[in-house]
Amino acid sequence: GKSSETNADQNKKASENSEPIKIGGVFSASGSAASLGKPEMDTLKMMADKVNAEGGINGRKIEVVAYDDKSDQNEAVIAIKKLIEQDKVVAVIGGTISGNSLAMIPQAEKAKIPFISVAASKNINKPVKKYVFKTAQGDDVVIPRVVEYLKSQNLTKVAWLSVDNPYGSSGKEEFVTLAKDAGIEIVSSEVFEATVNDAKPMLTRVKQKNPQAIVIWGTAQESAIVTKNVRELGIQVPIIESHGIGNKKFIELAGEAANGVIFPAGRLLVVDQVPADNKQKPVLEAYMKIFQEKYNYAPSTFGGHAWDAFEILIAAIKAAGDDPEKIRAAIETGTKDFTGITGTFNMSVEDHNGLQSDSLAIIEIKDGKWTLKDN
Amino acid sequence: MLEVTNLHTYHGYLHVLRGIHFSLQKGETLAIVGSNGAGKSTLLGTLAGIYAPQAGNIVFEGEDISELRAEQVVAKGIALVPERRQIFDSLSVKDNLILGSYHRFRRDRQQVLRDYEKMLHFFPRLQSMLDRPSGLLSGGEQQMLAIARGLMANPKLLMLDEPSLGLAPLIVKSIMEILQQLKQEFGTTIILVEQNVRAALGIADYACVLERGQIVISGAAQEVAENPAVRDAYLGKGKKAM
Amino acid sequence: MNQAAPLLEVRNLTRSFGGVMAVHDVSFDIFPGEIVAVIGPNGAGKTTLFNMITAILPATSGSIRFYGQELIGKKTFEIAQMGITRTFQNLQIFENMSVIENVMTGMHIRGKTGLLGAGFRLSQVAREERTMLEKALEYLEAVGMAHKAYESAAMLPYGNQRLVEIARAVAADPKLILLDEPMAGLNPEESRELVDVILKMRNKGMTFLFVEHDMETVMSTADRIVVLDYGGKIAEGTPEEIYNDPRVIAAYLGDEGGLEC
Amino acid sequence: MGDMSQIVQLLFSGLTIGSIYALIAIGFVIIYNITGVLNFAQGEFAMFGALICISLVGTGMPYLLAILLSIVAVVMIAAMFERVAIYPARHSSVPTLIIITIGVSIALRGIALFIWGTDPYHLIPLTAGDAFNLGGAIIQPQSLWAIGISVISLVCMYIFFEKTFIGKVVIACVVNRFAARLMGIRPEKMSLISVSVSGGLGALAGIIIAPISGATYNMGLMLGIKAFIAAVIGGLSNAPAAILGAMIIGLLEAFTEGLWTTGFKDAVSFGILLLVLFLLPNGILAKSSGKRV
Amino acid sequence: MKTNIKLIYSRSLKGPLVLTFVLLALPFLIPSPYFLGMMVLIGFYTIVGTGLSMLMGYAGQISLGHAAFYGVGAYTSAILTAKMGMPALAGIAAGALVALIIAYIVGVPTLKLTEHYLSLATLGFGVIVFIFFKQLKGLTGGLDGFFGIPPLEIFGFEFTTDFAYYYLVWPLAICSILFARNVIQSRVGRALRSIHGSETASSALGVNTQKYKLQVFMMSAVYAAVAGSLYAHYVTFISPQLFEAMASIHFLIMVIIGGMASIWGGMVGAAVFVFLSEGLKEVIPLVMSNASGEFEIVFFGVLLVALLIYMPEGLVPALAKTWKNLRRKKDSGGQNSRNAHMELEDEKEVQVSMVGGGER
Ligand SMILES: Nc1ncnc2c1ncn2[C@@H]1O[C@H](COP(=O)(O)OP(=O)(O)OP(=O)(O)O)[C@@H](O)[C@H]1O
Ligand SMILES: Nc1ncnc2c1ncn2[C@@H]1O[C@H](COP(=O)(O)OP(=O)(O)OP(=O)(O)O)[C@@H](O)[C@H]1O
Ligand SMILES: [Mg+2]
Ligand SMILES: [Mg+2]
Repeated sequence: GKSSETNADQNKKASENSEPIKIGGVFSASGSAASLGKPEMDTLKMMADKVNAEGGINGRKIEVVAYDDKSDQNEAVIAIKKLIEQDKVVAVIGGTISGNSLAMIPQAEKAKIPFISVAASKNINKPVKKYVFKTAQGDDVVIPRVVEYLKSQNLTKVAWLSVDNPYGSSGKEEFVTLAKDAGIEIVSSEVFEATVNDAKPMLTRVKQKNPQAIVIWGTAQESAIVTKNVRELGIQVPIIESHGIGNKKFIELAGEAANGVIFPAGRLLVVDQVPADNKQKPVLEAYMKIFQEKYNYAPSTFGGHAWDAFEILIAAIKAAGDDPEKIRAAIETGTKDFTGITGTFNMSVEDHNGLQSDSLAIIEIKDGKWTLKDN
Repeated sequence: MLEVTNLHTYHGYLHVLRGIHFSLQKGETLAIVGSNGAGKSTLLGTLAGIYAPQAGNIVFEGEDISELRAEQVVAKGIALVPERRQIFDSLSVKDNLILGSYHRFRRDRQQVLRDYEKMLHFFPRLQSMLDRPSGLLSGGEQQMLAIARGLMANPKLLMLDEPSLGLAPLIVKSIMEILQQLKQEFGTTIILVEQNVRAALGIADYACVLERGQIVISGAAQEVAENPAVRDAYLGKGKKAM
Repeated sequence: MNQAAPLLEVRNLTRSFGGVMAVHDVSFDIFPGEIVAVIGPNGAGKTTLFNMITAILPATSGSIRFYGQELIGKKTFEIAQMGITRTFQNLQIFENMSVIENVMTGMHIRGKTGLLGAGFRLSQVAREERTMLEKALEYLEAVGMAHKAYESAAMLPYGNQRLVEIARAVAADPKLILLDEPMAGLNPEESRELVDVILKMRNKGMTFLFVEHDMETVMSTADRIVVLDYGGKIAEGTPEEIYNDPRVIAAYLGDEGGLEC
Repeated sequence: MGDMSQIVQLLFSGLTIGSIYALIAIGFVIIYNITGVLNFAQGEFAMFGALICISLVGTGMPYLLAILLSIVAVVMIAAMFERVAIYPARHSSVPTLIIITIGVSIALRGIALFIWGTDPYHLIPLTAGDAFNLGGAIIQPQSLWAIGISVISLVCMYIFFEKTFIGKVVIACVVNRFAARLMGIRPEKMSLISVSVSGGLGALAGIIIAPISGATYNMGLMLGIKAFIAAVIGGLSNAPAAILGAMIIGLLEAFTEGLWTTGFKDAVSFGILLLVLFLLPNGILAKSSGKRV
Repeated sequence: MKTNIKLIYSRSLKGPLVLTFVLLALPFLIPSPYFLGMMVLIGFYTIVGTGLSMLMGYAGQISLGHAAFYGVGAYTSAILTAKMGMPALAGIAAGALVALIIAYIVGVPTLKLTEHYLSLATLGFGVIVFIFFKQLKGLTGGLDGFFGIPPLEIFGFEFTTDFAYYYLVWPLAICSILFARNVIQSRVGRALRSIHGSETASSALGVNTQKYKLQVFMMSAVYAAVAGSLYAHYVTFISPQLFEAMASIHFLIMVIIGGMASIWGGMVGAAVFVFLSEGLKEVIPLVMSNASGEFEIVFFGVLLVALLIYMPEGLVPALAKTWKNLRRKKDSGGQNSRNAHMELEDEKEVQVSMVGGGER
């Protein structure tokens, strides 16, 4: 507890000097998860610049100190320690992949610094940890949407394939429980590696079980290969995937096989198709525009998580000042009906994520394009 | 044909060759003797381009070769049968022999094959083991192979570092005969480092004694053999009762 | 000729390499305190014989007894611990050590220090190290290599490496030492000095079996000679007997005999 | 247990992946044979081959020309690698050399990351044609390409190493570099040639696998490790045996994955390999090392 | 002839004492918690590296799977303390014991292999253990990681700060180095090194090579396991990713950078490795603004290669040699010509003895 007290002391002093308020970031801007982490890092920097250009918070500038953990847990731990101990940040946003978020949590808890994770695993916020928040949809939010969809299509015998990492395994856990309640039978449950080259051997087993639909739970690259392999083996059943494929790369890699794939995702992907009366629409359009202008590539839902985290944090700082303890409390109690890129957040003591299934739309890939199937 | 002047070689800080001078004409044979660590192997290694001399010149057929590297020296027609045999132990006996002719293989393949037959004739022991990995041969068989491989280079100057090492007396004799034959038929110049001093002096024209990196005695083989110091140290004071 | 029980009994020892009989049905005895030479043409099976005695190669058949105990089936290090050490025709110097450490490794079986004892540096370890060092220097002195004790063994000239190997084998204080061509690479004078060393060791109670092609050394050193040819034993006897044996002359020494006396 | 069509399917999957491992493994063996170096950067050659080819095709260049150019480019990268990293370190110990190649692979991966980012890329298959049905199994034409090319490489390598003079010269360099020089052979030249050639083979492997599994900057790591395993099982100095080793791994992986489990796939493969190694401590097709005392 | 043990073994305590003193003072000289954190990490790696250098540099047995033992230590201690409520010290001891047993079981067949087959086998072992960490979800938490490892507590004192940990890890690291040095400079050490030199000759001299290889393998496994347990209690969260094959390779890199055949190599290598990777994070953005992680990767790779090309034996031996040469130069009053010569010689094949030949 000692270090956070000194932190707080110094921060108090800092506020008198009206020095910048430091916010930490740890993202996987390189390494295997870079396609997620890069836009997150860019978003955070962009947001800070925006706030500062508008005059900062209560006259104080925001300084973002962001480190790249290279998609490595060890690096992530070192980075957050550095942020807390050396850079003396008031809060940390980050943890692109679930594993890295989970690895950093003990450090944040120990130092009593608010940590807003942008990764999905439900283990991040369940059970609730005092200083840990999350802006990505966890499986507890996404899976119900998938199950709901399966039921609506009357697909009751499904094969479940998930990538062999925390993302895949927590999805599986959730799916297994919800599917049972919904009367969906899992006829085959398999994992594949994130580095998979050829999933056909595993799929031969799945094929023999004759599922009515296949759910593939992974991120763009590996999911694309599995999707392609499914079609190559001549399996023609509907394919439902995770929000992790919400990336143009998936369509490019899976080619023809991508057509017909259905997945739940944030509305950012189909912002042009979102009905005008949706209250998320203006936020999405704004993000799309300023990000594209600044970085010259389209933003992703992952960057959106960082956007939301930043907005939530800034709101808390505005309300509570630069004391980590107060910021934490402000996030917990003050985040009500906040409409961000990911969805509408309502945080509370019991819920440090605050998202509902309605934050997701069902999207179908048609002719290589995302089309809004069910808003 | 070969002229060595003021040759100095170091191993790290160790000054091993301390000013070697000698010269050889075509077709002559020089025997070098000396105690352990005198620098005999270092001398041959320097001539063959394995070690760089720090000072001095090696002029072979009018050309200074002291700056050349081992593989370039071979191309000039100088072959070394090194200490410790250094055969290619996972390659077959046959491959070892053929590799001996690397620098001329593409030029006269036919001649190489003829020479190959000749080697088998010289060393009949090797005939039955042509396809065996050469590392599995006995010590003496490997030594024969090393010598035969050296001969396959068909060099103008042949240097042998203790060729009789590990060989049975009969074979030693036949090697000395082969060297004699090379000298007569092809006028090969030979430098022979030997511990079997008697055998070496038997075929050499000239001999020298190397001590601590310097030539301390040199002259015609016969003269050297009669030098009392050499007799005492290298030829034995009268053999033990036999 | 020798009354005592044999130190080493070799019986019908055979080893083949895929059809080639490297050693074939060889039997002989060595008595305590003897110096026995094994000679024979190249490839006769001498080194293979040594390799079987020290269990570096398993024998195809036959038996080897040392102090009446069967060696076949034992491991190399056990045989060394029983009191047989050797040198190698293809030198096996520990190039990653200094000369003296090579010899101290030779004394391995005479020490007791184990991993934990060494790690915690118990008091007897220091004592053991000191005595080992002193003894090792003595052995080096015996072969005339003490002045190079602290040099790296890898850099020694060939002949010196042979001497270090011999000192290393002797340092184990074995009952029986096998030397594979100890004189190779030594000049006549150095060979004679080494012969003196061997004779001195014999007087201290060591027994020697050695392979050598230098007839002068063999004739002057050996009490008895075993002759191999094509893997089989073709003769055994005193130097004089062997020197005049027509089969040995034909197979090995050459028509004029080994030495031009 | 699986039916016939499943077995055929697994067989082809195994052979396809095995072929890709094989192409990289041959590169491994070639470099090992000539320089004595276990080149852990071998997989990066495949990665560069694939990514360069994809970029070239992306510019609208004809497919074949792109393949050719990308192989040439990788050969040049490999040659540079040899000059800059392998040649100056030729006297170092084995672990040092291994780490040097790991260092190079780290650097190469970083460069690729810089150029292509982390996004995966896709390459169209070598030939368009539809998949066909063989005993109930669906076979992609690209699989046949992979298998065919590795078989051809196998034959070439066998002839090269076992039947040609220059093949022997190349082996001589690693068996005894010192003696090789005494024969007039220039090990440095051989080393440059061999590293370049294996770079080319690696590139080819990358180009073949890209249509099957896509290409990313970090694809080389896993391919390199698998190829290393294949080469070692084969006995390291023997290219045909390395190909056999690669096929064994490919099939093992496919069958454990297809008939049993994915999670423990690598554990099973490695477990079996270790068992084999314990029984045959010098690799499956080990040649005698020619060492005795 | 005078015997002098100092000519072969430097047994002076001067070096270690000075080092210990400096290390003790360091937290006061550089009072940055972040720096302390780095140092604690280096301390863990030093322990692993020292064990590994015993195994590789001295006994000549390559291991590409040591992260597995690091992980075994970490998980054993984590499971016993977090799930079964055992005290941390007991957890650490149990971790060491489990590693010892695994090393024994794995070592018996594996250490019969040589060179590349050995490196493959150890790599395979590492991968298998990693997969078990990943798949035994009930015990390890699988890829989600293992939470809630209690901090280390000894006699009621809780090691929760970097400062406290620093003074726990470094004395331990120094002791482990001294222990290793004692082993090396003894009969056992010579037996190990002789196996590296020539296994045949070694056994012909009565060294039970299999036993010694096994012993040193087990010793290095215990070193790794202890460091792993300490690490687990330090960060309080572990996951299989930390013990992947790449982690083994990182250990290997540290040992080789430092110099695998030198007793201080593990420590120096660990320090260089950590500070290099951390330093690059500081330096690269200064040289190139908006450069991201990939530049660090490239530079790290390039530096690694350059370092090893110029110092193939590693830093410690290279520095020792430079120091010796400097002193020699001083003694012999500027004989530069010799040095020039040495460079010249470098061009050719100087070290004949290093070149594989039929004889060896
Ligand atoms: N590679 C090397 N590095 C350092 N010193 C060496 C090297 N090779 C030889 N020496 C040293 O050089 C000196 C001469 O060695 P050299 O091998 O030339 O002797 P030699 O006359 O051939 O002896 P021998 O009869 O034993 O073969 C020796 O003192 C030896 O220690
Ligand atoms: N591992 C092996 N594989 C095949 N053949 C072998 C093997 N070891 C030895 N031989 C053969 O067995 C025969 C005997 O070899 P050995 O080394 O015992 O001979 P030697 O009497 O020591 O000869 P030298 O005097 O030349 O050292 C030789 O023909 C040799 O080629
Ligand atoms: Mg010599
Ligand atoms: Mg022999």
